[in-house]
Amino acid sequence: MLHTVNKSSFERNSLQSCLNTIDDTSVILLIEDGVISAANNANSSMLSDLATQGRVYALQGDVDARGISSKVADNIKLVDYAGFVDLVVEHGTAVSWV
Amino acid sequence: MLHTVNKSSFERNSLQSCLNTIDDTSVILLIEDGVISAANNANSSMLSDLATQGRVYALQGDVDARGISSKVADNIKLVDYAGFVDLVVEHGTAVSWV
Amino acid sequence: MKISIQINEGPYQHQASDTAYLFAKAAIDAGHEIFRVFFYHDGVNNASRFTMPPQDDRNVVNQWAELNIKNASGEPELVVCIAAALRRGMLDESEANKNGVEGNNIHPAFRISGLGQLIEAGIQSDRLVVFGD
Amino acid sequence: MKISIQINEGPYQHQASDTAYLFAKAAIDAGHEIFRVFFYHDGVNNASRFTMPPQDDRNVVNQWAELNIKNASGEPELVVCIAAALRRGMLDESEANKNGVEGNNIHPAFRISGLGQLIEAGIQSDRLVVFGD
Amino acid sequence: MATKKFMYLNRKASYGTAYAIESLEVVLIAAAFDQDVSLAFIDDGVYQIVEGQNTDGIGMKNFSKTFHALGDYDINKLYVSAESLVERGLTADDLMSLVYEDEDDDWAEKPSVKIVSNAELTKIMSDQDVCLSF
Amino acid sequence: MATKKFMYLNRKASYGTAYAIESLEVVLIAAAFDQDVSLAFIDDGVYQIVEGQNTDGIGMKNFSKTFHALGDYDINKLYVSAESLVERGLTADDLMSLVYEDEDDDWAEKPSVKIVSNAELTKIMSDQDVCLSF
Repeated sequence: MLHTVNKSSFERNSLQSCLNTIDDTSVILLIEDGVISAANNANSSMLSDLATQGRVYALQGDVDARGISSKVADNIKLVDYAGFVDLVVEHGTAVSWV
Repeated sequence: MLHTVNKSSFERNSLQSCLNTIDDTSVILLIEDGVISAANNANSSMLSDLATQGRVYALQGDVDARGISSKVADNIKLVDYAGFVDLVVEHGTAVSWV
Repeated sequence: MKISIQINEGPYQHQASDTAYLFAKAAIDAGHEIFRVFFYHDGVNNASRFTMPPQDDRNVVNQWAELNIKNASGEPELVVCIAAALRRGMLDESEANKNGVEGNNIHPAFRISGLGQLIEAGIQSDRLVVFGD
Repeated sequence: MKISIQINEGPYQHQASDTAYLFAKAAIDAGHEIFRVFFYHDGVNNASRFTMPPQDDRNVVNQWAELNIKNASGEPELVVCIAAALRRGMLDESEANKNGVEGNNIHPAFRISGLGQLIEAGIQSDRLVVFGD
Repeated sequence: MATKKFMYLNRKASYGTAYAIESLEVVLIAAAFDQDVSLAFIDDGVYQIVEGQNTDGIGMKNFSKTFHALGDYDINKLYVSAESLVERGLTADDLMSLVYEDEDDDWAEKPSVKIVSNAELTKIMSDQDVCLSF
Repeated sequence: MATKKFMYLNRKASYGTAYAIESLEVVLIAAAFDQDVSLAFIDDGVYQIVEGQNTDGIGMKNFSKTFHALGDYDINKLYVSAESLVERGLTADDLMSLVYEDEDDDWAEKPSVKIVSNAELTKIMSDQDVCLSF
């Protein structure tokens, strides 16, 4: 499955909720304000394990818009909208943590 | 000052943000989904000190709508919309943690 | 007391407008004056005369209209931010004509104006209360 | 692949519609089919032909219209939920007539229909992606 | 028409926003399509099915009774996160008693609500074809 | 007209929602009213004034440069929560250099951004007459 998270983990509980129910093969794509969780910050540990496993992506355009491209945590992969489409195609059911 | 919080402390960080900057004389009014924080639950400790000081209110209509009227924590005072108006009148500047 | 209100969200999606309405009504009932209600962000969508809720539901737009909040000159003090309104498809007759659009959707109990009206409400009122998401 | 999209928020207030548009465009560019875009909740506000953004900003409504997403019969597959639309003041000509309202605001690149269209999109498409608040 | 597994993901309380009521409206329509339907109530979504909601004070429609209709439409898989309940100081007794009649068991009345752990919910979600989020 | 203390409370990042840009639009109009204006950036609101925003990839207007205009309108009290910055792994160096010319000090260029603790912010907020939240 592909899980998309579009809100900051500082503002909302959606990333935590996603992590509570994600299975061992699914991946996460951070979009919109969700990319705030891609930066090195006090919440980074939430995603570090999954990132090490290569299972965390972030939308490049949203990262750049928020001025945090130099701060993206290790092992988080940046994708463009074409990459977003590829993730949807490759990972089966899409779950949005809106 | 009167601080209004309209979101659940489980979903958002707005109640915590309010608590981070509230002064010693201000009061909090929980409205809309904010009343979820008026019930006895895992987040109750956030408000218990202020409630003991008589500085936490919750909008009765919103409490009733969410079916949690029997669960309201000790010392939280229930008000109706007329009570909401009185709080705005009595406490000076109104700050909304939307 | 003179009280003004800012509403940041549209009807039905968020409770903001419902709460603000019940607050305004209670304030009026208690003898206070609602100086102005300023609709900003998606709040502008509260002013649509096209709104057709189901029979068994409240009509948020009409509720506001029925409060009949006007100033001494008889102008409505339900004020819709023009900049926020245009980008969200809320037009009165004058803006529709200016933009060459056929039709308009602002309810006559509301008027379109600039953001200065919000600042002015803050200055002129004893209290300003914000309702939002 | 056949991909459908659900959009829960209106234009300009939330990024949802912008992201969904760029996603849909990228999917089409990659040779996929956008089977249907279903506008629900405040998402119905994306279909307003009254929308007049500032000159230097994108026009979210026209962007969708220009994607020209249609089915084999030539009907638009930008579908606006009728129940959500009516309570939020989004009307096409037929609904305006039914409700005795003068005027309408649905852009002709969109069509109003029932919630069944969302379920059907889920059944007929290989993927359904939701964009919201 | 193919049968797919549809999951309706409900994470928000009723009344504060329209997601809850408009999610339920979709579910009721979905019943006509003869698909496999599951509802998940997690986070503040669990408040949607708390017993004793009374909206007289807020001028909004109390639609909570409509959940009772789901059983009649063969929608009887309502999964509630146990962890979300505990965090919110709620128990099974606080939830509405939602039931359906099991046609495979002589129309015996059975509960539609199942309280499940996040681990169980993970498995249920992994099995879905379509997830509609509200 | 009376002079009041107006506080603009910014708690959300730009682009994900319109609150940031539409808050800035109010502030620019407010300048014409000759009131005492303060802006607070707390929580994800601090991202509004991070240096180096580039919106080419998302098709939205990059309005961050507009913050530089505030100084010209005598809006020069931009308070940023120190705790919010630290939590987000940001420092003063990550923020745009926003300045104004101090007419009481021979038009010397001075910083408009002040990083303050939540305790200091509490005092500043307690002093306000009107608080507009975005």
